[in-house]
Amino acid sequence: MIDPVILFFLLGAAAGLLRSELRLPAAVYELVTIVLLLSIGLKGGIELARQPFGALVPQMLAVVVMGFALALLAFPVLRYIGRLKRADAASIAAHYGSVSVGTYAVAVAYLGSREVAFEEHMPLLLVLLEVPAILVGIVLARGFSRGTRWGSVAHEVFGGKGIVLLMGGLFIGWIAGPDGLSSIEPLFFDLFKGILALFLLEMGLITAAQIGGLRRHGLFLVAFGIAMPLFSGLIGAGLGTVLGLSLGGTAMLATLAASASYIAVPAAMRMSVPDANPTLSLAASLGVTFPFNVLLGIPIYYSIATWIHG
Amino acid sequence: MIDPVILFFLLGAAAGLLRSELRLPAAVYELVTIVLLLSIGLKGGIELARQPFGALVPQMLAVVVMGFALALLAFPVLRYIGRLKRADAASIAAHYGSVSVGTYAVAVAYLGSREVAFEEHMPLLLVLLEVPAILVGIVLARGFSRGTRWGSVAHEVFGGKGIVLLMGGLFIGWIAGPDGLSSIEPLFFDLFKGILALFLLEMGLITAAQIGGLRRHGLFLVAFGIAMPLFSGLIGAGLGTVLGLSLGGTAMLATLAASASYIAVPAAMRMSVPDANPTLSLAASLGVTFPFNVLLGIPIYYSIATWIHG
Amino acid sequence: MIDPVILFFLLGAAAGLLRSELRLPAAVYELVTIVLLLSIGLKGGIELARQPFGALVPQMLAVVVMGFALALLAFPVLRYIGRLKRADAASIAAHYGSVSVGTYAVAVAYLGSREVAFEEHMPLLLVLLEVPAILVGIVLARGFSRGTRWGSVAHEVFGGKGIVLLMGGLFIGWIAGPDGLSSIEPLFFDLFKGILALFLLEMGLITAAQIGGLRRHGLFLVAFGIAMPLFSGLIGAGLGTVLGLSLGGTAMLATLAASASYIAVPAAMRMSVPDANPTLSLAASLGVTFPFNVLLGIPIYYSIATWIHG
Amino acid sequence: MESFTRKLLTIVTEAALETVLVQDVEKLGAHGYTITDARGKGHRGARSAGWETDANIRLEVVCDEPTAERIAAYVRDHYYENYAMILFISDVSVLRPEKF
Amino acid sequence: MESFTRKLLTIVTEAALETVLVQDVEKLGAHGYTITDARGKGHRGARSAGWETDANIRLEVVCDEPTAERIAAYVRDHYYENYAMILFISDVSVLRPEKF
Amino acid sequence: MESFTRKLLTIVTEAALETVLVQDVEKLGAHGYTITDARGKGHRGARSAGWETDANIRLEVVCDEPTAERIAAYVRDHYYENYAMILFISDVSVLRPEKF
Ligand SMILES: Nc1ncnc2c1ncn2[C@@H]1O[C@H](COP(=O)(O)O)[C@@H](O)[C@H]1O
Ligand SMILES: Nc1ncnc2c1ncn2[C@@H]1O[C@H](COP(=O)(O)O)[C@@H](O)[C@H]1O
Ligand SMILES: Nc1ncnc2c1ncn2[C@@H]1O[C@H](COP(=O)(O)O)[C@@H](O)[C@H]1O
Ligand code: NA
Ligand code: NA
Ligand code: NA
Repeated sequence: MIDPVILFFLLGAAAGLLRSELRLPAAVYELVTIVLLLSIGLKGGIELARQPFGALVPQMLAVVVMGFALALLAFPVLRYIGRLKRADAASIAAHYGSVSVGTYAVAVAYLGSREVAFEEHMPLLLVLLEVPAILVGIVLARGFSRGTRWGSVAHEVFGGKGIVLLMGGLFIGWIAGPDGLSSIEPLFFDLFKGILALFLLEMGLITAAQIGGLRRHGLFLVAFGIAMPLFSGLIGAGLGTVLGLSLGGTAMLATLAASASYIAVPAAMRMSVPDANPTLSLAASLGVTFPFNVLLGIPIYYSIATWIHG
Repeated sequence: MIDPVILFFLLGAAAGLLRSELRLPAAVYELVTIVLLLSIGLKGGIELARQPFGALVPQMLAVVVMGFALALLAFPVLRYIGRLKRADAASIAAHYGSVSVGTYAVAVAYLGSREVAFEEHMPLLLVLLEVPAILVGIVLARGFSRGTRWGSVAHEVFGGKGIVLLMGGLFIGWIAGPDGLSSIEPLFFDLFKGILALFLLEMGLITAAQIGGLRRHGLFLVAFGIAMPLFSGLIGAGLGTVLGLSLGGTAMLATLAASASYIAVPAAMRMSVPDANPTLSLAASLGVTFPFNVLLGIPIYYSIATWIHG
Repeated sequence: MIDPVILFFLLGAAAGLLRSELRLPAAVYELVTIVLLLSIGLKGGIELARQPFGALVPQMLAVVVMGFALALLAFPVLRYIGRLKRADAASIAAHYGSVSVGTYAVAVAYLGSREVAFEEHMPLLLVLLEVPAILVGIVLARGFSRGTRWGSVAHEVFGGKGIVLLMGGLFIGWIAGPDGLSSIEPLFFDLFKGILALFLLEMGLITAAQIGGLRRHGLFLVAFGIAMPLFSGLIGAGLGTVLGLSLGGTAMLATLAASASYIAVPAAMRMSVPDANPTLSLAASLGVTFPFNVLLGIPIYYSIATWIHG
Repeated sequence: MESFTRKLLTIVTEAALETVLVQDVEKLGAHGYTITDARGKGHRGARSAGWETDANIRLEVVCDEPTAERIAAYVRDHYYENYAMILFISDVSVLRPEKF
Repeated sequence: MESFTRKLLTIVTEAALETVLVQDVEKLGAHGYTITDARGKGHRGARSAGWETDANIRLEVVCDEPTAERIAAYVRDHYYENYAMILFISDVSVLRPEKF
Repeated sequence: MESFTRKLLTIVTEAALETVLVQDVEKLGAHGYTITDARGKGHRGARSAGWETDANIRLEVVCDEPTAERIAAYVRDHYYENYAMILFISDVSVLRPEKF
């Protein structure tokens, strides 16, 4: 049965496509995003408190390598099959090598309502996956030489809202542990799915607004926006199995791999690869891949994980 | 005993009348409104999932007729007794033929704290009642001929935040059913009365700001703003009884009939009957009828319903 | 063990000091503040419903005297040891004679997680303590004669958001009593600590932004910002014991005495003592005393109270 | 640095007009517009932006003189009578005349 | 299209002044005003609008020249010394001179 | 009341540029700036401020003519090609010339 949070996404998308007057104020979108990021970080941090950190290092390294690899694999497809400008191909590759916290949250809801457990330290991998693709994107667009100000790139990336709140949540969860957090559970855990519903309502509206960009830039982006996550999902599922993750964890890593960024990477690309057209990358990542993943992708990655694990 | 949410309304009104510095940011007002509209829709949708839709059709038709009738009855009073301009009379009539979601929410709280059950599909009737009076208002103001762009009127009405969120909530509740929604209950149901309290705090502030309009436009509006809802409440209670509604449902339909719009109708009138003075209609519907209904009306309609049912 | 809400404060401060892009929209800060103020008021009001008001009058008077006294004691220190301008000394004295609701909320969380009970009518004393220091500040800065418009001062003070919402909450809690409020508990009580966490995240960001003011104006403010609350805390603990408060109540009154205002007083001083430099007072009260109290002060005041009571 | 003179047309009006007004100015030849949320007071009373019905917007269009005149005339004829609205025009210099 | 010259007076200052400032400008003869929320930086440091104490407003008044001068002089005498504030005046043309 | 002529430079651009742009204008000699949040439409399409990536800012600087020219030239060279942006300059009179 379809999860109600998905219905909120469809409601937002329908309202957007039918040009209704419905808008969420930017401040509401921010509040909802902040609470989601903190919740996800806290959940992950609690788990970190439970196990030796050292045991996670191999997973962490593998996942970082995957982030580099996915961006590097996407680039030639975009550049030579899609015939995109170098900057655009690099920027889109960075989006797809990185991850989407919104998609992750929907996968949490999906597995939750099926009562499938997964390794709760996933948010740590989520944070790690945000970064490598950004570096790949910048290097692909501008090479190593052209005086990239890496200091300000690092500041841009690590100072962004997404990473600060996820990392902050992880730390707080880690230090406070499950008992310490019980007093803030009502806001950050009990309301999680309700707030996710509001978030997806807004995401539906935002997604609908990207369709214009899509119409102007051809079918290639649609094809890429569906094929790339399916491919990445397979890679993620494979890696998850090799790393010995549970069924849920494997589905989760597949979803992370398949998801495309629309917060951290667009901001970083805008500053560091300004000649890339943001309309293209957002049309692909928000207009195609996000709805695809939310509506069809997550169940598919879960099936893939079940099949591999079976 | 007085419901605490009413006390929040009084607090807001007092703060407004005493010119305190208290303001709720517009974004907070929007968030609170959005959550209330979705909650109400979801509650109604769950109920729709439980019963054959066909059985509701007679009620739905009757209620639409009531919406037309109330607006048509209000118009001559406003035009000939109140001596208002044609456009103003038409616009105010439309406000009173339509409904107020805020008033409905207070009635839900009222019946809830008395543990009086009512037909949970009420929100469906609420949505249906929003529309007919708007049509009446436009036709009364401009006639059928004067090139009204009905397409854009329809877009205005059905694309407005209120109807989109109520209808969206109804659909989601209908499809997901009570079990599906349990995960989003903490936000949309458990917090309902707390959020209603914040909403009423703001409504108190807004109401207080309408008093100026009232002072400038005489006693007629005050009299109309109290007499009309009493009359409509009687009609609503009668219709509820005829339709075989329960005691709670009858009180609810009386409240709906008695309430006057301050979101959907003002927006529609502003675009379609621009020569109507919005200060007048808001002074009546927000400055008089809303506080009257919230403080005295709802208990009165409940008594009427009890008396008819007794 | 450290309370997780404190960790949110540290996260915000770290993000601010590292110049991250993290910002909370002003509307979110307002929403969070409004809910906290109402919660605190409501909690206090419930308690007022339980006991004869008359019994509290001596405490109320004593606390008002303390507010006057603390501001009067702070002034000469600021003026003659700190060599501040008359207006600045008066304004800062007013900040320290008054109270900080945010600090109070953290103390509630602190005692709560240690399961230490305290007199629940504390919020009444909190409201009372806001005012006297403001009067002292104005008189110290301008004397009695210079045509202060006391009417508009009163309006400024009693019409401010903080006092309106605290007093409003107290009244509503008083009238509705514990049973009446049960329906709005999920928002105002269950979410309290989660919302406090968001508030402290923002306070961390704000605090970090005050450090600049501090750097420009020397070490005296740092010393004062730590010594003054320790001194006031001692006075508060002593008074609490004399008034026969419980251990928790004594710790609470010490915390109130030690806390410095950053909402009501800055606004009042800006209008009534405009020649005082707000950078100075905020650097002291927000940049030094707030973090000191939240991180170290509250445990210290609790130890003092334990020691006196032991 | 060569620069060119254009007109800056500013309209302050009810937020409810936003959708139709931007359609109007585009139809009348504007190549773009900028909107900020506003509150204020005028002949139709205070509009304090506490809620949607009560909010203003401030719309700016940089354009050539004929377009500014066209928009001003249109807006005067269609909205002055029934809506809270002010409009004013000033001279600005821009670097890329073809853009406006 | 006949148009008339008026003054546009713009003040950027601390949000805390809003209530008194609008009273002042009305008392000094303005027929209306428009306010937007703002942030910024100047001689009194950065005001980044993260919370109430730290926010600016941007107040605009369209009026005739004597009124603009009156407001400017009043504001200079009463607020320049103690408040974060800038004020500037420009020429605008309007269609309804009687409104301003 | 003596008054002095200065330039008011207004830039409307993507919110993402805020941090670097204010560094630029300060480096180029501005003594202050004012920012308001905005939305709008131009050659790079609609920017409706529904979320961060989609929002505009409106940056104002009051300064002397050389500074205005310097900022305009810098901004044109560095941002016109790749960012949604407009810039315009007008004359304003101020009371305290030393401030700008
Ligand atoms: N003289 C004025 N100066 C600046 N803004 C004004 C002026 N008059 C009116 N406004 C703005 O324009 C809106 C509509 O004006 P009105 O149609 O006069 O009510 C008001 O709400 C103000 O925001
Ligand atoms: N040169 C300037 N250009 C534009 N806005 C300014 C300028 N100087 C100051 N401001 C604005 O006016 C406010 C008060 O300025 P000040 O009194 O110089 O601190 C600042 O916070 C800015 O928003
Ligand atoms: N002709 C115009 N008048 C006023 N604002 C404009 C105009 N053109 C563009 N803008 C604003 O400048 C931003 C960037 O413009 P553009 O680079 O043309 O997309 C737009 O999003 C609008 O907010
Ligand atoms: Na990915
Ligand atoms: Na009605
Ligand atoms: Na104190």
